[in-house]
Amino acid sequence: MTTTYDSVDEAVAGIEDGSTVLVGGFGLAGMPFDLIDGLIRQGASDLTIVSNNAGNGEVGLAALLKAGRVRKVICSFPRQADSYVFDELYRSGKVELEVVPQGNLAERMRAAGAGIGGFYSPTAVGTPLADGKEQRRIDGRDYLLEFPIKGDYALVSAYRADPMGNLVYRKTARNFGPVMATAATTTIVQVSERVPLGSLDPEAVVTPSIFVDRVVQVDARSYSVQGAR
Amino acid sequence: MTTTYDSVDEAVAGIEDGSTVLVGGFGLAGMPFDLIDGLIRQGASDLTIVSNNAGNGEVGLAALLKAGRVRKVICSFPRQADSYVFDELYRSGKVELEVVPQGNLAERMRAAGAGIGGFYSPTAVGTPLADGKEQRRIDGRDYLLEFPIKGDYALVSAYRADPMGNLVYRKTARNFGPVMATAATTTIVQVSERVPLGSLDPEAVVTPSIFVDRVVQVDARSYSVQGAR
Amino acid sequence: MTTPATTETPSVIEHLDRGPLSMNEVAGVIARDMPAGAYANLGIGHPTKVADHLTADRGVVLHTENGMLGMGPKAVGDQVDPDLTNAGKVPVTELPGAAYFHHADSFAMMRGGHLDVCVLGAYQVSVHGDLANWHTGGAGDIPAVGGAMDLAIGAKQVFVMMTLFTKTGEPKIVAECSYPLTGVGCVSRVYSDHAVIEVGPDGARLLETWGAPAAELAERLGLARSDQQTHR
Amino acid sequence: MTTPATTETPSVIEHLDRGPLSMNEVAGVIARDMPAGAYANLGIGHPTKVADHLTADRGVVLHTENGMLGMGPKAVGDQVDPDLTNAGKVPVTELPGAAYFHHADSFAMMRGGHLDVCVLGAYQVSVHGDLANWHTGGAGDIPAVGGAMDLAIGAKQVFVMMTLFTKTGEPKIVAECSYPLTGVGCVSRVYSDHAVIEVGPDGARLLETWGAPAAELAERLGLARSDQQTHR
Repeated sequence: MTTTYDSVDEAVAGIEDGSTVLVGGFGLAGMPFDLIDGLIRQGASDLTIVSNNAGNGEVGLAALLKAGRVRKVICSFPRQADSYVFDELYRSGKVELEVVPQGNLAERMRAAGAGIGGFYSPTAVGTPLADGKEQRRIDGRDYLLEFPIKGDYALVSAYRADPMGNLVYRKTARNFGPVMATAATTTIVQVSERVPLGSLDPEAVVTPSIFVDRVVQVDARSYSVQGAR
Repeated sequence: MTTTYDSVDEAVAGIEDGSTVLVGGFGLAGMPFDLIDGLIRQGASDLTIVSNNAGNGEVGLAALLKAGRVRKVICSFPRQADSYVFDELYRSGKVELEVVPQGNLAERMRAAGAGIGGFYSPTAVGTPLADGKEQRRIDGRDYLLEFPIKGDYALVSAYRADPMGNLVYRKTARNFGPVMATAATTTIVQVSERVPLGSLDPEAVVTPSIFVDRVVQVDARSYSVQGAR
Repeated sequence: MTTPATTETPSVIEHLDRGPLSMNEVAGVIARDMPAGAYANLGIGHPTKVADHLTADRGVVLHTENGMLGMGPKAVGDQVDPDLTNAGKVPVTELPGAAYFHHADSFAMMRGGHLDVCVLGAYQVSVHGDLANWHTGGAGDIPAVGGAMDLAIGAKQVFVMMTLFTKTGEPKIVAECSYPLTGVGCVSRVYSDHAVIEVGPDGARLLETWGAPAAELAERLGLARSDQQTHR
Repeated sequence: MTTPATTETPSVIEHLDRGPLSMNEVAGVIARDMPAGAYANLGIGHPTKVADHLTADRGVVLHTENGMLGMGPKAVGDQVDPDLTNAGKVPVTELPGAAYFHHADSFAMMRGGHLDVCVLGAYQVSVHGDLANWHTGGAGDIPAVGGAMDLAIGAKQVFVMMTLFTKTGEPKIVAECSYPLTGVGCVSRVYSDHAVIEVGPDGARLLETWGAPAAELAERLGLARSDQQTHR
């Protein structure tokens, strides 16, 4: 059942030390900045963060990293022009890194949400990222066995939510959000708008309410300003 | 690239004997009756049909079966109140049957469309449908290894198509259509309406045009009458 | 009148002032026990009757595996739309807040353990929660599983709704299922005309009875009388 | 002026009236060779320039792996929307007939072989189509693969766009990649400033050259001169 909160701090309450937290967004689009800021205030540490990137500048995930709350990052692309916070922590051995090809990252979370115990992916066969993975030839092609990535929490940014917790997204800000929402025990969503029950087209709901535990509305402007950097 | 045809017969042209054909629909909802009738006229035989059911009365798949064109049926639920055509062919050994749990059926086609070589499903563990399947314990739970089901053709019924071949569906008539569209080499779609480019909401497209090869518009009334039986 | 049993079965509730429940009444008991706000799948046939007993204030959201959350009551008259049916292919309606999705997403939702409750019919349920509901195993029978095996392993809790005895009086709660299995150790509770019975790793336990004391039903079912927890 | 070579390399086209191509001109050649109506992914960086050379009548539909088909040109001025970027996080626009989808669906589309062409940059490509474009293998380098490995194995054809030689003049078409691999045998063609080169199971073959005859380039690349099909 979905609960709607009035403040970000209530929405992120209770995240335990040592949790695995799935964080949506691709670059800045769809990045749940308000929830990450709430998580920093909330104080949980020793976190494993699963996200496509490892932070930009000193905001969002970079700020969480800088605050020393992250034990491990699982992502596809940590290195960016302004990922210096992560870079320094990684080089000094203060954060672990598991690099996962972007499609395997998405599919492993999809598997967690879909009750799939593992799957054979053709991605990364014959590359250094195949090291330690089980390889199998199926129907003449080689595949690697990949296992689910399940989150204790998912932090997702969506566009609109109805009172039940049904979600829609905006353009490419959708990216990892719908997948992460299925893959976490508790899914926490920040939205730009809350809309009345019945105002979302049932044919166009992207994340059905069953995947959503907590919703909080945030100031659309702040998200937009961040995203436009 | 998607081609729009003026007639059902053109849309189903070229289906070879021995093809595997994925046929959408759940009961009557989303059943591509016009394309199946076209397939019967087209004459391909020795077909493997993948669909949730095995025909009702003497229309659609039942008519295809009755015409002797089907070698094998892969489905979750062949037995229905009015599935006497299939029942008789099966009991007399004239058609093969592979029964697949409905969720595995959908996921195996999804795997075919998604380039997944195989996946571990918890469904059917410890049941007669596990016979001959590889079992594996992952993280304390038992799973069966399931392989993709790929179609040479998919016959799908959708609601609206734009000129590029983007599709939307109506209510629970969506069912297997979007999955089958991804899983076949050639996807053939009957639609009730063709709409101008730009009139489908990009946020609400269910099957992007990349999965659609051929589109034909059919008389909405005939579909509706069939469905209301 | 409700008589809490106090002797051998400390927690069982015995309704002795009436006979066994009708299947419609069983549906009412399941509805009573459905957690508020639950996401539930009611399968096909008898279990779909549970919906008739769920009032809106309970906030239970119904899933149908052919691709919908927020399913409403059966469609009547002009509401009938051939594009909107439940898993039993019966025309239904749509409630505000509904969402449609395709079959792979629908079964991912089930297999991934997101549904709170699923209600299924059964031929047999073992005391340890094994379920047999898809195939009689008869030589001439055409096998047809539908979504039963996916439903059995998917929901957080699987409730079975069935008569407790066959027409010839044989218990349908058994030590080991003789019919082909649908799922192993997947059922948590059986709701029947005579009793609600918890099943699982620790065996079967009577929770509530109608028309007969727990001790008598335990005897007929072959459950140990001392605590109803162990099958003889 | 185009001079079809007729001696040792029957099918190679030599453009000897000019120097090597700029990367922008390479993008134009890739656009020229893009099949009409193709679904294509242009990765990030240099390859995205191919879009500037694709006219609408070609009907090429662009995919970006962060969840969109029907991507339009880069956004300028008021078009900039922080919710709409390409895979390089550059603001872009939306064309009529576009569709959005989530990351798992987007990569399923790629992995499933539905894209006709993908254009990627590279450090090295082997004559047999092995690709190295994600990691220099340097000890201090932070590994970052992004979608490169998924793209490499996903499209029906993978085109590489790169300079043919490093800044120090070393060929980037090699017998075996010395950098860590992105994918094995996945590249079908290399588009470079000096030449278009087919690679694959039969080795490398020059298809078209700019600024130098095929024989001279083959020599610099260490390809056998007789037919350019075998690496020495």
